Amino acid sequence: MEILIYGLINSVNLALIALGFALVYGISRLPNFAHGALYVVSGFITWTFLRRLELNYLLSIVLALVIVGIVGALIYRFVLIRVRGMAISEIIASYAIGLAILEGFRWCGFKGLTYTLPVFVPGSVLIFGIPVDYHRMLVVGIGAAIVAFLWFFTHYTRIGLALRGMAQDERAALMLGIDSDLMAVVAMAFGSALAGLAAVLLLPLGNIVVEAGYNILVLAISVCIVGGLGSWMGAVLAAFLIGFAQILTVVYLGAHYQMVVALLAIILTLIVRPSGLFGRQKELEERV
Amino acid sequence: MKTRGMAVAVFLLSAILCLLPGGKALAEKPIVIGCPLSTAFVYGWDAERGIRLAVEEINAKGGVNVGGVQRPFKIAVIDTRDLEPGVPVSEALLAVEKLILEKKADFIMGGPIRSEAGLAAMDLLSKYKKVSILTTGVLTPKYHARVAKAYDKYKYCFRITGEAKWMVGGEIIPCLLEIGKKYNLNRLFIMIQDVAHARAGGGIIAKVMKKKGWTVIGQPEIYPTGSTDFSMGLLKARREKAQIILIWMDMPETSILLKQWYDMKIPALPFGSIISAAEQPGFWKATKGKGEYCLANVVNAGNAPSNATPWTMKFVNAYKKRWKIEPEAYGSSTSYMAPYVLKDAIERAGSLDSDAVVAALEKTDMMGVYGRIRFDPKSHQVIPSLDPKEGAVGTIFQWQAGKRVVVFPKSIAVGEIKLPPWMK
Amino acid sequence: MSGTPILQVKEVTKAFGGIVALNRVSFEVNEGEIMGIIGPNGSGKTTLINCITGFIKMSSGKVLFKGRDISNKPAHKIADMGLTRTFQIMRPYYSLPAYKNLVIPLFSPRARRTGGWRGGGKLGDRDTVGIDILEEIGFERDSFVPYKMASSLPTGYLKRLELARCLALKPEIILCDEVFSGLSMSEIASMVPLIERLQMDGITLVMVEHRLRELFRVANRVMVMNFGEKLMEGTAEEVMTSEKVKEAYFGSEEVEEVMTYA
Amino acid sequence: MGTEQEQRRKERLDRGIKVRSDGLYALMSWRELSYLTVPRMVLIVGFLILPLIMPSMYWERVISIVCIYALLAISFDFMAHFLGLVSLGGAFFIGVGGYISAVLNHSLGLPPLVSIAVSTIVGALICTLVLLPCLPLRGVYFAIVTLMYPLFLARLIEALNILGGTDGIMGLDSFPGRWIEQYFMILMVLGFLFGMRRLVNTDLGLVLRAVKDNDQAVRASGMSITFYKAIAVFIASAMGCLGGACLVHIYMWAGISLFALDFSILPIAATVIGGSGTLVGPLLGCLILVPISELLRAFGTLRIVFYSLILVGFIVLRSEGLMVYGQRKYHQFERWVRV
Repeated sequence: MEILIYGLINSVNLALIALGFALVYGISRLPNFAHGALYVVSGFITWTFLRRLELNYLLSIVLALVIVGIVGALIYRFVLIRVRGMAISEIIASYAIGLAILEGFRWCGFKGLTYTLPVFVPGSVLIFGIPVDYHRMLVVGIGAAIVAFLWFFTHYTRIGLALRGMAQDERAALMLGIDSDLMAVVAMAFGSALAGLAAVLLLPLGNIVVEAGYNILVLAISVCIVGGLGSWMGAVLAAFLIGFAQILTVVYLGAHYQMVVALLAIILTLIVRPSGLFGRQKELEERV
Repeated sequence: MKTRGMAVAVFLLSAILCLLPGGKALAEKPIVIGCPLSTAFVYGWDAERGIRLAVEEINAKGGVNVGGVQRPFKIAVIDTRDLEPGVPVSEALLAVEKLILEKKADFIMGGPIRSEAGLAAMDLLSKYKKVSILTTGVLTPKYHARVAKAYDKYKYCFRITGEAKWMVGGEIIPCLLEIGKKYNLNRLFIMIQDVAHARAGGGIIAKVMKKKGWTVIGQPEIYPTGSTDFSMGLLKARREKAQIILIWMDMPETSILLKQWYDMKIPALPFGSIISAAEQPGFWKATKGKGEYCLANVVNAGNAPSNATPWTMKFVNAYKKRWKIEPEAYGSSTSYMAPYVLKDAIERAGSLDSDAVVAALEKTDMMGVYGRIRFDPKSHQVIPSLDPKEGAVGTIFQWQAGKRVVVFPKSIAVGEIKLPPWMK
Repeated sequence: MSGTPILQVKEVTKAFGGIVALNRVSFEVNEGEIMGIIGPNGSGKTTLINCITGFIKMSSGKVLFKGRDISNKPAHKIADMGLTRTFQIMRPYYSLPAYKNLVIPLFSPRARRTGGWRGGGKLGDRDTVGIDILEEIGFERDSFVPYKMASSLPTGYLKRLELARCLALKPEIILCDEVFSGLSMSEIASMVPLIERLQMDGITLVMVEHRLRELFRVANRVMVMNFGEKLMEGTAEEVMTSEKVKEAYFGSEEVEEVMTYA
Repeated sequence: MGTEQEQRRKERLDRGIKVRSDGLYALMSWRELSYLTVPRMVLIVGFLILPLIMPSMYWERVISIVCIYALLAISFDFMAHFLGLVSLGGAFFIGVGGYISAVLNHSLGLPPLVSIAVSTIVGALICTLVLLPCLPLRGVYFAIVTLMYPLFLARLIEALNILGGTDGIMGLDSFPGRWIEQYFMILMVLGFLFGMRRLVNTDLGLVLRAVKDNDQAVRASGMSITFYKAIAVFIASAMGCLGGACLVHIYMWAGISLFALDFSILPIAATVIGGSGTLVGPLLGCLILVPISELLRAFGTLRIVFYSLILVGFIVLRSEGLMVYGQRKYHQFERWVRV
């Protein structure tokens, strides 16, 4: 029974982490390797608002998300836009920016283990005899809400449809008068805000540490690859797949194989089906 | 025009040079101490503060008397980044070499912090014949075992901080037994990090406690570095009615573990043989009291306020005055003692020659911050004991109402071990 | 032209998801013969070539080359057996000069065995052999054309380069995918004698084409395809007069015109 | 309105001497001969003298690290520019090469130079076999797989606690002498550098370039692209494993931190700055980046910030890299021409 509950929680966590990355790649074909950095940075920004300026918790969260969204947009607008199309430069540029932000924050004093965010609702409750704390349940609820909102947003709003158009085929979207660069900036801002949201939800469980950025990036990539680069719905489903796989390995195989599972998932998926489980079939396009 | 400019430059340069040796007070060439520390981490900057405090105190009292000449200490700290994931150990070793070759360090202190870097540095130190006193980080018994095995190769390596074997045998197990007797608990659950010293320590504790009649639940749960979810392990502990959870992890995610333990109200006492998150004074404020009742081991006395020796509280107060915070990690008191031990050894040896200092260090016998400091002549490991008058004393404290209360060993205990209310 | 069939295609079918691109197409090509394949756009001509040469996996059916079953074998193995093809969208190596483009096929195991187009068993220096082949298919030898970068060559020369790539392997059969398309009248005029000379050298040709006038002048037999199925097969005259072909091409005047002319 | 103001534009022309000495092998005068050989000699002699003029032994160790990163950078540049396979797996090669050499030296007791040679070949074989299933992948996918392999192997060694687990293998013996170590590394780097430049112009090199340019055409010419990609990956991983093996013997230690990300990122930065496609460029990039990172060591983590900002700057401004710029300046001159 506990596998079910904590498997669900772990999967929602993975989905939240990977959603931002999947969205950005899905829409503008940009592997955003600064995802981990944006995640950690939003944690630190929220912390500064909360501790240094004593703003109320919700306000500091919203402000942090806005700032991270703007940072994401600026990164795209002034840096990544010039390297669009060259796969290697995109990866390196976004990774280097992420590195610069992370190490920059570490240099100006965000070191050590004393930076934490308070939990939304303290305390826990027993469900079928399994103690689950309120905060984690809240995270699952908010996660579900985000997925629903994203689905609604991409299906029924103008910007959402434009984003989906660009995801399908950038040139066709251009022909229909959708300004692909503007859309890419919106996508990047949205993706970074999602990374920030995931951070604000998950960081209160532990403390904000710069190293977390690297792990988060690896997890996000593993979920997006298994789900099929490009389809964020695929990423959500893959998050459940890997989430439960990790919990099962912890229970049956032994906790120390947990990280190995995520990495193995990436390598196997890429070899067997490069476009992932739900990604568009690119096989034909590559062959002839 | 060009040549004239050159002439002026040369004249100026020589003027500055001859002025330099004029100054009398700190005239003598300083003794350079190289400190390869990972300054972005609590173990790094804490050790640096300890060493800096000691050196400032020594220099204030006139420095070190080397064969009649008073010479001051001078610290050269380099960031080795060896605690950061994704950074090759060769980076740390390059830093050690930079200290030795470029900064002309006479002695190495603090040492690379991560165990694998510390072990790797041993070969380098023996190659350059530099005396090194390890004060933090490296706990693995392999370190002094290698010194004992190849004495003439590794004789330059000393370690002034406690090591895992004594910590387990001499402190953790007796403390567990004491808690067991006091509250008749005997069901132990072990959660360790996937690192060599944690695996070794966890394994030994499991074996010994089984012999002592305790029931150790299942195999030790091994968590890879960076895992962020411990729910399965804690639930297993709850289901199997574990009474004490032994935690051996020196990664930041331990705060996640403690918060989950508190939220789930797991009826078991968390006993941190190594639990990096819970060592710092800032831990209490960070977790809003969720770390209550957690026991943590800081390897040597002095890292938490206690009166092991008259010098302990003097050190704690001096540290608080200088750095505005209590000693944080388990490296601060040892790092503070190292310069003093070195000063004493140099003065006895009468010179900076490595072999002479090694011989002097082997005969060190000094009452320090955490008890009597003597080195085992064969393995250059500080001799530990439970009584401050006999040897280096460890410290296990418990978080009680926001304060770190030393509860073990009895000789320096300040308070009693308490159980969380939901365990009664 | 001996009558033995060199290439037999039996019941080849290919479906992409729901769409059936080829529906049980079968035909035979005899040695030394030129066979034309015509049909409106999207009738599966290129897919057929891709299936035969192993670039796409066939859903079902068999392909026999000189009696040996080569269905779904890897493309490079089929090419190594002498069954070469040109591409509808030309694929030269743009970053290399023209004569260096031929170094690659001459590097293949088949070229080393057979010594290349005129090598007769022993492969000389790849650059000179390359220039010889280029000269033979119409690159003026002493001009700087063979040394120009592939990216700066006009379409006519690129089409010839495709053919040269097949020749470098000393092929037994070449599947030409719209060799004439995109060429000016003068270029086509110079291409036709080249095709005839290849036939005299004993190479079998299967030509997928839209320009019927030139095809009918060289092709011994023609097959017509429509919506992935084989409509009919026969000599040029039979094809031109048959009603079915007219419907497929909805009575395009061109067929009329060719009738009067042939 | 502005019409009388004549438009001018810059025109680039090859220098006379370049045309004369380019391709025609009958070099008339010493001037033409020196025009071609001087830059190469400057590089070789300069690189050989470097250790001698270094102030302290520490800087010699920095040069060995430069050589290791240079090997990785050349292998990355070779794969990316001449094969189209973008590999973020520098750490993977270093790790495999390093561990094999450590095991050979530690358990079989082979002397360092022998264990380095053996581990280079065996390591390259293993890397090629492991990467074989990923060869058909393209662009981002291949990059991500090669990025994941080292992380995966590190976690595997950590979980299974093999090869010395997280403590790694210690007590390996170092190079016989200080100078042997130094010049062995330098000769290896120069050897591979000029070897690769010759390889690229041979027929095999052309085939590899053709695989990058248009692999379907290569398949149509009867050659299996995976086979040729495997050859190229073998050569590239041989360089990487050699680097790993030398690193292990320099520091007499091998552990999971050989799989650190730094070994993947820095060579790429060096290639981008040095100029990709010229094979000498990455070497220059390393010669610049590694010493800078040592000089900045005093600034602690700010060093990484500085590093990544340079990298982003070079990528974004898309300057084609020092070497390409240098070659252009060396071979051509510019003048204003009235339109």
